[in-house]
Amino acid sequence: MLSVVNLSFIIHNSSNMNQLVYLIPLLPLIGFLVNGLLRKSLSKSVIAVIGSGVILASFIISLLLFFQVKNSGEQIINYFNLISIDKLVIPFAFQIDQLSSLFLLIITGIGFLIHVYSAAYMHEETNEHYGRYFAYLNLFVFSMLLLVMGANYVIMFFGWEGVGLCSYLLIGFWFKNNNYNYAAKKAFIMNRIGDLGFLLAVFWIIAKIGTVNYTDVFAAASSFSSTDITGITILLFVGAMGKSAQIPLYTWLPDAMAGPTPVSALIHAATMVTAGIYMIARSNILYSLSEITQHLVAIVGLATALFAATIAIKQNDIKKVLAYSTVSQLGYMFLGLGVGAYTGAVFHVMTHAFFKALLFLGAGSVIHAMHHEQDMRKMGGLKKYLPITHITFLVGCIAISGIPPFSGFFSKDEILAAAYEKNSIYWGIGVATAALTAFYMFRLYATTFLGNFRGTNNQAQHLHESPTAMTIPLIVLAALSIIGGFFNVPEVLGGHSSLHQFLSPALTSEIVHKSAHSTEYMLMGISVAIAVIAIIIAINKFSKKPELQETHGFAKVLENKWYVDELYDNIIVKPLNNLGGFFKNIIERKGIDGMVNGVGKLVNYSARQLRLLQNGLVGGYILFMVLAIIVLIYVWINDNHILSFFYKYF
Amino acid sequence: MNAIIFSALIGVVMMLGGIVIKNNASIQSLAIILLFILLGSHLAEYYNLFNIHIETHGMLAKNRFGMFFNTIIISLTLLYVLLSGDEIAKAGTYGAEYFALLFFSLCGATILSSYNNLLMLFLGVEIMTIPLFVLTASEKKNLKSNEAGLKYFLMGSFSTGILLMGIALYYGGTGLFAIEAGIGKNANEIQQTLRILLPLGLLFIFISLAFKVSAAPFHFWTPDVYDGAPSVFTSFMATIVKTAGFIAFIRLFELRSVDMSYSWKILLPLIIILTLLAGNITAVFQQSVKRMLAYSSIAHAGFMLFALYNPNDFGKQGILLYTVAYSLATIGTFAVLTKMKDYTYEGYNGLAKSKPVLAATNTIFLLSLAGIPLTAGFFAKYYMLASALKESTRNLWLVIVAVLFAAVSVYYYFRVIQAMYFKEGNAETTEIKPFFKVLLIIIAALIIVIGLMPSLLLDLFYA
Amino acid sequence: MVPVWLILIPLLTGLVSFGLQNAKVVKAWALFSTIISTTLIIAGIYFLPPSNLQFNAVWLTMLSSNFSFKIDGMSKMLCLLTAISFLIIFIAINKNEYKNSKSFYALMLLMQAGFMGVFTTTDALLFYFFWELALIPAYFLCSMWGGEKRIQVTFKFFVYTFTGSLIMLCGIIYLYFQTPNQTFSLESFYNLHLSHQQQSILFWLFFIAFAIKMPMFPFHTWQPDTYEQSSTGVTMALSGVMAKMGIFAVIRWVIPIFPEAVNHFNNIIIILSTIGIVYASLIAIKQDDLKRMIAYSSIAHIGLMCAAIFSQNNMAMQGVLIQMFNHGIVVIGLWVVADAVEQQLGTRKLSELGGLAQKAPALAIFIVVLAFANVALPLASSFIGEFLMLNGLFQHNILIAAIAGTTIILSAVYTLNMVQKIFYGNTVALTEKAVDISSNIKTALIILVTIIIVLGIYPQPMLNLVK
Amino acid sequence: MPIQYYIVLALVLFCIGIIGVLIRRNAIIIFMCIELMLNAANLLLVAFSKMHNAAATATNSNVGIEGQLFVFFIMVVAAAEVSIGLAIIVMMFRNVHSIDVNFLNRLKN
Amino acid sequence: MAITEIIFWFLSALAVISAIMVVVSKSPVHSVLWLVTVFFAISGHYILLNAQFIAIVNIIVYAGAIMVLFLFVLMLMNLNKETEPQKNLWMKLTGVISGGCLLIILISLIRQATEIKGKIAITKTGDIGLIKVLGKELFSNYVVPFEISSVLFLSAMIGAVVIGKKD
Repeated sequence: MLSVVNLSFIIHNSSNMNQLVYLIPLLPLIGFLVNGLLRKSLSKSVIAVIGSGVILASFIISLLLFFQVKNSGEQIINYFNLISIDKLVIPFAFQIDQLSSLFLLIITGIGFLIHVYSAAYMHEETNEHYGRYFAYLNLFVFSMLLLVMGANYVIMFFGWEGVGLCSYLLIGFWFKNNNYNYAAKKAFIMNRIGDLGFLLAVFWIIAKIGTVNYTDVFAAASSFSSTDITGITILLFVGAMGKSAQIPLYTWLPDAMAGPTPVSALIHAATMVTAGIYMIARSNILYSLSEITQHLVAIVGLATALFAATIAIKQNDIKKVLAYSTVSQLGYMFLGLGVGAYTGAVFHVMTHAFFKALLFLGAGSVIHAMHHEQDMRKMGGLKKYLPITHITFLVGCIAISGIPPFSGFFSKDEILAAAYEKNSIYWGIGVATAALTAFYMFRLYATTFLGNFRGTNNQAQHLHESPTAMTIPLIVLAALSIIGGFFNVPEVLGGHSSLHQFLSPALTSEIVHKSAHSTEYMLMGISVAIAVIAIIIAINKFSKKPELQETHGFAKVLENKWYVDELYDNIIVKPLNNLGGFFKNIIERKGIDGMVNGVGKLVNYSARQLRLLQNGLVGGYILFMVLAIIVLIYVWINDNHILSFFYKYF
Repeated sequence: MNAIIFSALIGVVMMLGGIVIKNNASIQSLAIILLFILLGSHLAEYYNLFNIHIETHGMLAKNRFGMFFNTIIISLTLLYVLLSGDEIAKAGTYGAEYFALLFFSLCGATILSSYNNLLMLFLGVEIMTIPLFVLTASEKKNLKSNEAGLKYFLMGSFSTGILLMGIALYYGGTGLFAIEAGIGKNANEIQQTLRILLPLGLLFIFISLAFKVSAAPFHFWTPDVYDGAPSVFTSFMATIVKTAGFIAFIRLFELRSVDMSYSWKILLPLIIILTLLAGNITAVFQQSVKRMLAYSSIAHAGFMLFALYNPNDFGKQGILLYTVAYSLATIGTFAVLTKMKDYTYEGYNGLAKSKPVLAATNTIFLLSLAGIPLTAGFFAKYYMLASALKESTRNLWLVIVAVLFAAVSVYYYFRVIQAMYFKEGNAETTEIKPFFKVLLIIIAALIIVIGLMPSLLLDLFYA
Repeated sequence: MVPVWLILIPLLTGLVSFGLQNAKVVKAWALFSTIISTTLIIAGIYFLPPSNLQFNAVWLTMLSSNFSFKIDGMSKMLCLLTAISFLIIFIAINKNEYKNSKSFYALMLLMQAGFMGVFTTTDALLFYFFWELALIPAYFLCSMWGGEKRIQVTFKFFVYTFTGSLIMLCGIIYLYFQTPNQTFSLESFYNLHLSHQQQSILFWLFFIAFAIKMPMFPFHTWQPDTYEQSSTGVTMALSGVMAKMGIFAVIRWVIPIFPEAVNHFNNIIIILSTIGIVYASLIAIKQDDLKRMIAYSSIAHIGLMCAAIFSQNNMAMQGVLIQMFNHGIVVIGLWVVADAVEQQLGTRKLSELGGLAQKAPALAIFIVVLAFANVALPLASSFIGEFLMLNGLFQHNILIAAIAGTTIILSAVYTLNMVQKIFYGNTVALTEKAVDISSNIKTALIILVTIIIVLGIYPQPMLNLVK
Repeated sequence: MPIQYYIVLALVLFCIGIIGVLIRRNAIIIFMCIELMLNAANLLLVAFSKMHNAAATATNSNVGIEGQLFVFFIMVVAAAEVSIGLAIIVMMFRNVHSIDVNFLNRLKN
Repeated sequence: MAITEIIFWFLSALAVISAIMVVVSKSPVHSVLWLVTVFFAISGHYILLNAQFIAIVNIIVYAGAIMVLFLFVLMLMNLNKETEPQKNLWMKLTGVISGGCLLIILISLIRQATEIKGKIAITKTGDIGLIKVLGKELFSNYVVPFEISSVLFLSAMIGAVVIGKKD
């Protein structure tokens, strides 16, 4: 199961690239600072150039780095010690290996495209907000790079939280709308729940081996007890659940669509949400050691995939469909991780980044054209108005549906194949989900682009193709969606699994494909066939006559997302709120404050009682004196007993 | 001896001076001059410059502790007269007589600091209190003053009766009135014969003296008398007279503590707690600042009893420090009080605005009474608590109880501060002379200086 | 001599300010004083030879109590915090008008002297002195300036904390008589060999005083009321510095002197603190009053520090040490914002506010940074502290760490709620006419935010300082 | 006579005095009861003085003399006290035309 | 039974009964007269104890001067008849019971004391109570208190004047 990771290739001075590594995150940070601080004085075009330029620069460096890693393997670059207490030393260090360099490319590459797209998409904003937007985006890229490049869990956590922050800021970008703010807050808080799991896992690791560096942790992994390994991996997985929107922490992602569409494309489809996958892939050595966690990951992933897919079928908001589709695809990736197909999962991250970014940007283009109308029941027949968008969107749909030879097919197939190896039920559900995916994607496609236009006249007059700054990224991404799969053509189809080969130093060697080629062909055939059938049904059903009427019964449950939000509200949010109210009004006021005030009241009360002794009558006073004399004499006689009694207790 | 003789003499001079001088201001000046003479003669004896020696046949004993105490109370009286002289002179038509009575009372106090015989104790107590009966009742048209005078007189006489019964029993037990009597009796004898008379006598004397220093449950006279008496005399009673009572107490009981240690371990803590309880808790309820101060004086008696309970170094130094700290602050607050037109808390509302100096100094006095650090009152309390813990760590519980009551005391002292500083209103006062303010500032400064460096005072004691 | 000057400068300047008449002069004078203090402590830490950090002189020979001061790592940090806090406070409230401002600034400076004394002295009696010296000005400050109910509320605060410190005094005297040659020096207290029973009693005598000061659940009730009612400038000092006195004192006076009792009672205290974290956080969520919300948030954070101390883990201890500083800085920042809002709009009710970000974008940026510092987001200084503390707690008990860890979730809930309600959404009538913050507040916030971020990225200097 | 007799007699008189103080309201009678208490003490002192004198007969015939001198001083003081006390009572009577101690209780609480 | 014992018991009974009458008499004047009786009885005891000086002083000062002063005051106030409102019965009972308790507890204590067992107070003989002896002692060893008591008298005098004088 386990093969020792090749750690020894830390090559010093082999290349001047090492000195440039820090530039990758630094450039976006500079972009953030410049755009953030000078947003009022810079013109929009300057802002856009700076914003996109820094990402492009990072991308170029990443590309150079990628090739270097391909040749010379992994490097760890230490900068300074973040924390150094006793034996606990947490360096600020970057680890550049195959896995991270791949992610670097995805992040900076797609990031760059989306920056370019945004330059046009956000053009209506005022200067100030425009600058703010790019600043946030740059900050996001910076955090994401930190997350990926970090050489230990703490640096990863820095990035991990940083992307959460940016996600919060960007979802709530239009802060005048309180619904958006709620969505932003929800996203952040749900992420935080996961973060707690992550943190606890980190503590656990520190407790066991006193360091958090990947290399040390993985080297020591075999010495962990099974409880430790299970605990750590499950807690890490909780972190991943939050970030990558898995059951039960997925509800924030669809709401996160409140942000500007390019943000959805970048953060909530292509990069941030895959942080969980990256993290688990990064920790694959730990996961491979825990059977239980692996099953858990697979089951949660699969359940999320299926669950989200069912919801997506009945959504009418174009971005919501894509959001649930994202959740569903992320579930797929976790299935891959759970069944040990780490490369498959990473591969799917990559292809998914291409086509989901494409789909979102396409949707953005549609929304842009429709003047911020997102309900697809009011669209239709956009094919002729938005030709480029239409074509690229179609490419995206095909890719996500897993139709060969588009990229989605290859990555999905790899996961499904691995799932089949592990458990054929996994595979069955996976295929069913794939069919659902194909169905709702083409429902989306058909409703939006086919049939007749159903919007207002005003909208109809202004329908137009988006500017080039928006279409170029679409085209590039469409191209990538088409060819992306060829990076890792499985052997059964005559390829070399080149991605697999490339990543193998960073990831544990996976299950050897035991199945015969014939079985694999059959599996592919079945999944493709089902997908194609689903597509045909969807196009037939929705191109002419989309559902405009009210839904009933089960459909309504689906449309309302299985009422999960309401459920959470009722079993978690409200009880906690009530508990807070109970604490605030009862315990705090009546209980604790009441106790303190009670002491004061007691003093006051006894003062009122004691003063009654002071009745102003000489006879009374003397009576007290006489009584006191009697008592004193009595006490004085019995001093022995009283004193011994006291000494017993004091 | 100088202090006793001169204080009696200046009383006589004052009395006779009253015949000649009718002008209040002159009487006041005469009183101040006489007090300076008294202080000078006492210091002369203190530094062995000039001493009228009289053979007392063991009735009085010259001792450093008492001498030092005399210095303190004479200085305090001087300060008191300087501050409140005009009020005394105004109290009635007999300014000179009042001064004479005060000086006679002071004479009693000086006797109490050096008596060596129960007869002198008895005489000292009487000489000290009889003028006070008169002073308390001195506002003849004021029913409150009458009532206070009568109550004080009846209860004071009652306690004298108890004292005498105690002395009689003591005499029965020892055959002597000297306070050293009975010390050094060998332990066997004590065990063989059950000796009742001496301890019983001491218990009665204790009760009587507890009455004088207003320790609970013999404190009932205190609030009524302090409240009813003219404020200016209350100030004298609450400070000089009360502390003299403590000195008398300590003189007697520090010698006796060996014999009676066993029972005192219960009785004194019991009395201390009752006193703290009665003083602090009842003070909380009061609406009049004057009456509150009366209860607060009971509460302070509770703390001063610590010195009696633990007559070690800390206790003895502490009681001196306490005397000074408590008296300075009390004289100060009473001086301010006498200037107020309304003695209730509301009467103080907004004093900080109209009379900032009065308010500020009064705040320092109150802080000192509450035992807040940086004021003399803190070290006074500190020494008392330390004396208890030095004696035995078993006393920890008593110390904790005491500090809890000290915390309660903050409640009523700070009500005055609140009224002065934080409440709106225009506190009305009678006319205030600049000299009065200067004196208040000096007292406040003294309190702070002692609060920072108590050794300045205590080193004198050991020098 | 550095510690002595640190105390004397504010003390003397404070006394002088009582005599100044012009409000502007007083403000400048106070600012001048804190600038000197800040310079002095920075010089003391980094430039002057270490011998300057100690001072000894005879005070009370017969009690063998000495004017002895020593600035060690923890003191360095807390003195720095005190100096910087007061600097920032004076900058931030520069434009506020106080009636009788000379007294206000004088009392503030006296309080600063008290803080400095508490943090530097190594003599128990002197410690008690300064402990109270810090309290008395606070009493006057809170009673004289502030909200409607300030007098009662402050009085409760005063009596509560005063009672606690008196009980501590009993403990100090007790220890004094236990030392072989009867002294108050910290050193000799450390060398005491107390029986288990003695430790258990004395531990509580000391701890209750400190728990009230921090304040720790369930001794906290004075705190929200006082913070709410007192004038914000004072609140900054109370929560930024005074609350740290409790934590500091536990570390310096309780943990080393009563090791057995600490071992014996640590679970009780950890559990109480943990309950306090959740409890205070949930109440904070329900608060509509901005200042009360920050107050409860502060209780929650302090609870975590207290739990971490008693987890008796070195990493947690380091976390507590730097978190004292960081929390001080962050919470002062929050108060500055609260003050800016209240001064301008006259309300602290979250429900009455909204959309301020449109009118005061600069303030909005600062509050976002501060909010994320308050929720201990990485790259903000508080993260390292909370990370180390939770880590220490985890090593102590996994379950406790998990429950205490909910603070990172709950704090996000109330902090973001606050940010959203004040700054986001559409403007309401009240915020319609609002303008952005004045330059002095901006300066204060810039300093704070810079500290937060610099220490968030590179906390090691601070860790080295307290080592 | 055995000394106990005197002690008991003195204590009985003393307690009767106390009871009188407790149950009467007339200020003068209360004062008289206090005088009774003083006299009880006087009697006891004289008795003790004779007791001590008896115990030390041969050696020093003056033993016990101080007890009787003390009684003399008590009488001196009592006389002084009476003058003041009666003056206060008379003054009060002038103001309120009553010497009932319960009549005056403005001062309480 | 020797004559001294008879006299002792008679005087004791007289003193106690008169004392009780002082307390219970309704008329203040009667109380005064009963008190005078008590003083005479006590003086009798003094004579029995051969303390002649004290006995005489007791009669002259107490029974003579002080009691006459009391009577004067009573007459002055015209309080010779019963004017005192009845005290609450419960108060009286409490007073009697507490006074009785004190007596019982004191006497029971004295009964336990072994130090006074067999000790007697000499009656009829002894010269320490003689005026000559006392006078010598008073003006030699006790001159200081004697002088000091003059201060007491001075203050009492001033006090009486201050209070008694009408203004």
